[in-house]
Amino acid sequence: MSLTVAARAVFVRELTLFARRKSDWANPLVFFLIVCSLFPFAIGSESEKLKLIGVGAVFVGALLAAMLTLPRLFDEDAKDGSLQHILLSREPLAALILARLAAVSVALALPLAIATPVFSLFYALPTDVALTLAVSVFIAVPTLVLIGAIASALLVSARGGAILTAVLVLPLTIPTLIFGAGAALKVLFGQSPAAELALQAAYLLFALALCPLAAAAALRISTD
Amino acid sequence: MIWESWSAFWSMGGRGFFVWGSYGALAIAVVAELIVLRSARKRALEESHERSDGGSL
Amino acid sequence: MLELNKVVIERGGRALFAPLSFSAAGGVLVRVAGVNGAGKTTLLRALAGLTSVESGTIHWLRKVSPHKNSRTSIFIGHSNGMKDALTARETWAYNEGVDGNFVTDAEIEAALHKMGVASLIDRRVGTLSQGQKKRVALSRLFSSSAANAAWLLDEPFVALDAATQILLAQHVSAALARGALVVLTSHQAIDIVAERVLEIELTPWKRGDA
Amino acid sequence: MARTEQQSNDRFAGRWFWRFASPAQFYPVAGMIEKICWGLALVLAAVGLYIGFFRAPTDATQGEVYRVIYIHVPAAWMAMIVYLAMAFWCAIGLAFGTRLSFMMSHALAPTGAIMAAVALWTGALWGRPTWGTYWVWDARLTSTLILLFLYIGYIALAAAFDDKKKGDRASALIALVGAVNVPIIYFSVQWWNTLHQGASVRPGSSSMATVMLTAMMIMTFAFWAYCVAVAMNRVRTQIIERERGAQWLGSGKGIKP
Repeated sequence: MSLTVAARAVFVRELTLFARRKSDWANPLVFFLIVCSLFPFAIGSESEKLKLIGVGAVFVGALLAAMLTLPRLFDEDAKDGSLQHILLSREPLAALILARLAAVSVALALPLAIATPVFSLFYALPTDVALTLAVSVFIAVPTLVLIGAIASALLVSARGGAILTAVLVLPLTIPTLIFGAGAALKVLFGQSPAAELALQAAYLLFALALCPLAAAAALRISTD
Repeated sequence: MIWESWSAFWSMGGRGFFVWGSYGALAIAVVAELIVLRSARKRALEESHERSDGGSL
Repeated sequence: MLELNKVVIERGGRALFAPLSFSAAGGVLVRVAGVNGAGKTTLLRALAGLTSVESGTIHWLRKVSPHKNSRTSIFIGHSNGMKDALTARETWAYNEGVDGNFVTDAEIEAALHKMGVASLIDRRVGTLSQGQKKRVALSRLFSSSAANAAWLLDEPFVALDAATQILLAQHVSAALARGALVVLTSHQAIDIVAERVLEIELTPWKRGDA
Repeated sequence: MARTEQQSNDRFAGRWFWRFASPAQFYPVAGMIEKICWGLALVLAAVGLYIGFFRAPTDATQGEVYRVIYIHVPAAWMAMIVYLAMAFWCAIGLAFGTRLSFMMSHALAPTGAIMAAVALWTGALWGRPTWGTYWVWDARLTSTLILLFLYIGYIALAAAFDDKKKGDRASALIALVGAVNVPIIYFSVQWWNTLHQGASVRPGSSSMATVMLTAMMIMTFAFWAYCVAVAMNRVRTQIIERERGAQWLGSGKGIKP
């Protein structure tokens, strides 16, 4: 029983912080918008060329936007000392981290996924492609948050910051990138995205199983 | 010995640049690594001597 | 009851202080003294379980407390460990909730009242002054889960005005009187009424201190 | 708190013996292994290259440029094997906390990264005459590229910590997370590759004459011996550096250079 109380406390706190601090989810959205709008300037505006680039540009834009919140995960709490509460809690650290990452994922994946079809308009993507892309972004963001949590936990007391987090995290998100963007490309070519979405979801579940444990171990290591 | 002459060997059937470019890169990597290894070892030894004859903390 | 046996803590490959051994029962005020950087804060963090020791042992021997999930020790560090965007009430709910304890509003108000900041319960922590933040942080000492906990206070009197320092000193004396163990680091000479005081001096590590 | 309830340090006491005994004792052993492997590497490389260049015939389709395979494939294989060895030592280090294991993984990482880089470089130089472009998004080349990223991540993370002990364990954890992900990355790159290009011509997949194969195998062992020798050398250097720290803690064990 007390674990549900603890998990709920962490979840509620995270969502309250997101609600109170608009910039936590607004910044990633603005960044996502800007990244999506950059490519047409580089590629030219004929819709045929843009359509092909669009899927990759939008998906990578969403991934990078989600990367912005990773430093905020543990670094900030370590600096203002509030990290000690989860470290000292009697409840398993991995469960508390999972509750926290769930809240961050929901608060981040929703706005980004909703924005995806809108920003896809830059690339004249057909609606079914844009909607598939929204689904794959909705799966990709939690995956990235889960993997990013490990790097962010490791870097709590290290120099390096955002760049090093990206170096550690992005290679590990390649599977979700391949399957996520692949799903939308399949729809673009009129095929069913089922296989790709299933594989992407499988990778998310794999991350869901392992990352909280690894992040808990990482926190124990870096805050020791 | 399947090469008629040394020049045929170096030209590698016209692909000498690519073959020797690859082997050259490997050679450079190995030599560079050896140099780094030796200098790291020398520095560690010097510091360790400094530390042990330095004595007092 | 706390027992340390030849404890050595390393930071960046260097031992912070000479191997430390002492034991202190409930009701004892342990004053940890040492120059800046001697490792006072790190020692407290190790007692709280936030840091592991390089060698030696730290034993907390606790009589079984009636309250199921009560804490062994409660650590109030330099940084208050509170989020500016949350209110005092929400901070309290989180701090206790994370440990699995459900806390009532009445309990929060009572604890805040002890430090004289009950009126700030719904104010965002970000809008409070340093002194007020410290007092909200210190109010956690009076949570039901910390009833039998040892107090680990790192520079608690910093940022407090004179009246509040006296108030806190009285609370510490009261805690000692009811048998709680208090471990305190402070540069300020605040006299706290206590029957048994244990002065611990953290001396730098010297070669050969195996 | 469970952690402080009995924070007796048997976990640390148990390690006390390991930490001070094994690095100092391992030092001469590493020296011996290193010497043997240097000899092995030189001999095997000489034999392998001789057979590769002077015994193996010209390839029917690719002419002479295929001879790059004698270093391209061994380098790619070693990049993978060294990463697995690194992850193995990281797991041992995290499980038992012995510093020697972390020294081994730190010793292996740079060599593994070089192997991956050499594999990519030689792959590019081979690709140019064969497929007309320096970079081919072939499944194995791409996976080696990602492996290089994992190496860089490990090395960068190890360097980001002032506290060596923390750096060891943090980099060990990211190496393990990477190792767990390698098969998934290989699979997803494979899937992605067949999605876009269909089965591209694999370097070296054309049926190879046995003499070419033997040359390549000999070169692989030469590379393996080289990696072990370099790793042993780095471990010895680290032992000197870190044991200096141990002397300072009063372990009193003299280290002969």
